[in-house]
Amino acid sequence: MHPGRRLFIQGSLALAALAAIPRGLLAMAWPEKAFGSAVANDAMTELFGTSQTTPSDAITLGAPEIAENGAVVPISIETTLTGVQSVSVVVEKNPRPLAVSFEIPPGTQPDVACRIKMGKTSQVMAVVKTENGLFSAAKEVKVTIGGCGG
Amino acid sequence: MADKQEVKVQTTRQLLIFCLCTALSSSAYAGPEEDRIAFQAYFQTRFPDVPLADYINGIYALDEGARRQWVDIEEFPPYEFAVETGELLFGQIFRNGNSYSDCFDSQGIGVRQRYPRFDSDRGEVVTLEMAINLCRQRNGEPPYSYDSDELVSLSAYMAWTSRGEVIDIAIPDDPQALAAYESGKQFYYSKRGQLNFACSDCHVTSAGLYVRADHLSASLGHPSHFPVYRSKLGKVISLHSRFYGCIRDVRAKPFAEQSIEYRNLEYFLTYMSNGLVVNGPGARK
Amino acid sequence: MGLGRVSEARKVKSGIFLLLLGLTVLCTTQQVSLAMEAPANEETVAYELALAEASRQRAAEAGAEWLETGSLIEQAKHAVENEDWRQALVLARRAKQQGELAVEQAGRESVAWRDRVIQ
Amino acid sequence: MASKIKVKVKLKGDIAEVKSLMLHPMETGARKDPDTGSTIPMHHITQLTFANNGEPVMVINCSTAVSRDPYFSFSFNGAKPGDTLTVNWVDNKGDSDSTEVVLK
Repeated sequence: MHPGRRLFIQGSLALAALAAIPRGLLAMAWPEKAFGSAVANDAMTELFGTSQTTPSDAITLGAPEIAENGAVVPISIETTLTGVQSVSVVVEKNPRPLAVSFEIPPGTQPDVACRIKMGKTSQVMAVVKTENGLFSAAKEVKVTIGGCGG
Repeated sequence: MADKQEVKVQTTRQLLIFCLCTALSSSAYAGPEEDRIAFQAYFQTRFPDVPLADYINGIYALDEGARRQWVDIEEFPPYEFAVETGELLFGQIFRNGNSYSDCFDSQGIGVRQRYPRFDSDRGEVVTLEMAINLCRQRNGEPPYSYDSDELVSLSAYMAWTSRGEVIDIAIPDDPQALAAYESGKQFYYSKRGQLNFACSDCHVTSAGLYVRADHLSASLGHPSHFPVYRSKLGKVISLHSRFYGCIRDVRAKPFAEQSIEYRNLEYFLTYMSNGLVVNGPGARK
Repeated sequence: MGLGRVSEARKVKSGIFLLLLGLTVLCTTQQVSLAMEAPANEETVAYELALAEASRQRAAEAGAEWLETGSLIEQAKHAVENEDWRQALVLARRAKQQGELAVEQAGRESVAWRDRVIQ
Repeated sequence: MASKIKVKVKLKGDIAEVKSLMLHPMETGARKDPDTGSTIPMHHITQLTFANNGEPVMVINCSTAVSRDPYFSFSFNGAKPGDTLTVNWVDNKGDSDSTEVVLK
């Protein structure tokens, strides 16, 4: 069974509130194809219909210059752009570049943080989808081979 | 004065060489308190910008870039699950009606800073983990394996209740206690393994320098934050499990957790951090 | 005619190649046998294995055993099972040497550690 | 079994700052078991939903590149004391976990 559908069926609370929810948000299935893509551009095309983004200074991407630990890289994304619908993290050199995607309903602030894995040094891109299109900010995060953990 | 000291050292060395003294030889050297003062002063001289109290943060006292990422992780540290599990386990009543709180001072809350302690009746160093198992056995419960999640969680919880307490390891007036301390000290400073490294080679001499892509932490403050959640392993591990890893990394055959070697080492190492505070459990890569 | 010449040249080439190969093999085996001194057979291996185990034990008693010594001995025993005497001999000797070096290290360190103590 | 999701919420006026941590191995499917040498099958959270009084305030779609024992934080408007925030995840094996907290 598709996990996305299972959530939809299981979430009785969510079901009860279905009427109150903006259409298109709740039933959003887990984007299996986008997450399965081995190429960043393909993943973005799967997810957004295009891989073209506009670099934007209005996005603050927090990521370490040198990851202390490739298994746990803290990432934060914040933006002053309005009408934000989703915020995604794309790690170009990961075997599956699309790492995580936050669906942002109206009323939720475009200010998120998470911890991700990185296989090697790579560009990390924050992609912000707004009602006006796709915007991005990118940063290189170096991943080094550890010693014995300090 | 310096000459006098040198003469003293040389004389002792000769004594050693001729095997004229064994345990007593330590009395010719600095006592534990002199050791501790020198140990702490060494790091303060070496890293004048690092406040003494900051050494409890291990490598993050010396590596700013890594520190920021660690602070992010401490926002919601992954060891909280272990603390929670530990608290539940700690509250359990044994089949004989007793509980862990009956085995410890202050009912086991806020006692981490006095472990490991030298137990003169047993004639050996007792670590917190060992005390937990002794408590179980005394109450007719089977001991936990030392690398079990249960034991590590209990230790994590007990450390948690001791956060901010000043580490206060005592060396009682008992030649056996001093011998245990000296044996831990010798272990710490002795090269071992195929790589021929002593603990001090990495964590004193090379503290703050790179080993491959990692900076090496200072030994001062090492025991303050254990047990530690290691993101590499995805679980909380004990100090002895870390010792095990270090010894293996220098390509020596590791000793078992809670072996007399590691307990004495912990005794020495924790004594060196007397005056700092407990901040365990911790999070490390 | 022309064809015959080509094949002759080839013969010479492959002859030189074989000669070189033979020389290399000869040199290598000679080196090995020189290093080994004794023939690798069941008896010499059993003897060397006993020495290796005793050496490992001495290191363990000194609290100084190295990480791989035990597994070298295990690997040597495995080679014995496969009747690979040469391999068994090499592994057993390496284990024995590790044990000796570890004991030596422990002896040295029983004094040398004091020089590292922070004063 | 008790939920293995932890949620901390800080109310600042009508803004709720949410931090959440959950236990999950997040196996990539590429890792080998060091003891057996066999590949550990992919096992990861796919979707995570936060709902305040039943209304979704965040849906997070995850790949295996989310770290083990995932952590997320975000903020939403229109929160007040007494609101119930529910957290719910499902993974690729169809397992799920949920918890709820009352905002204070």
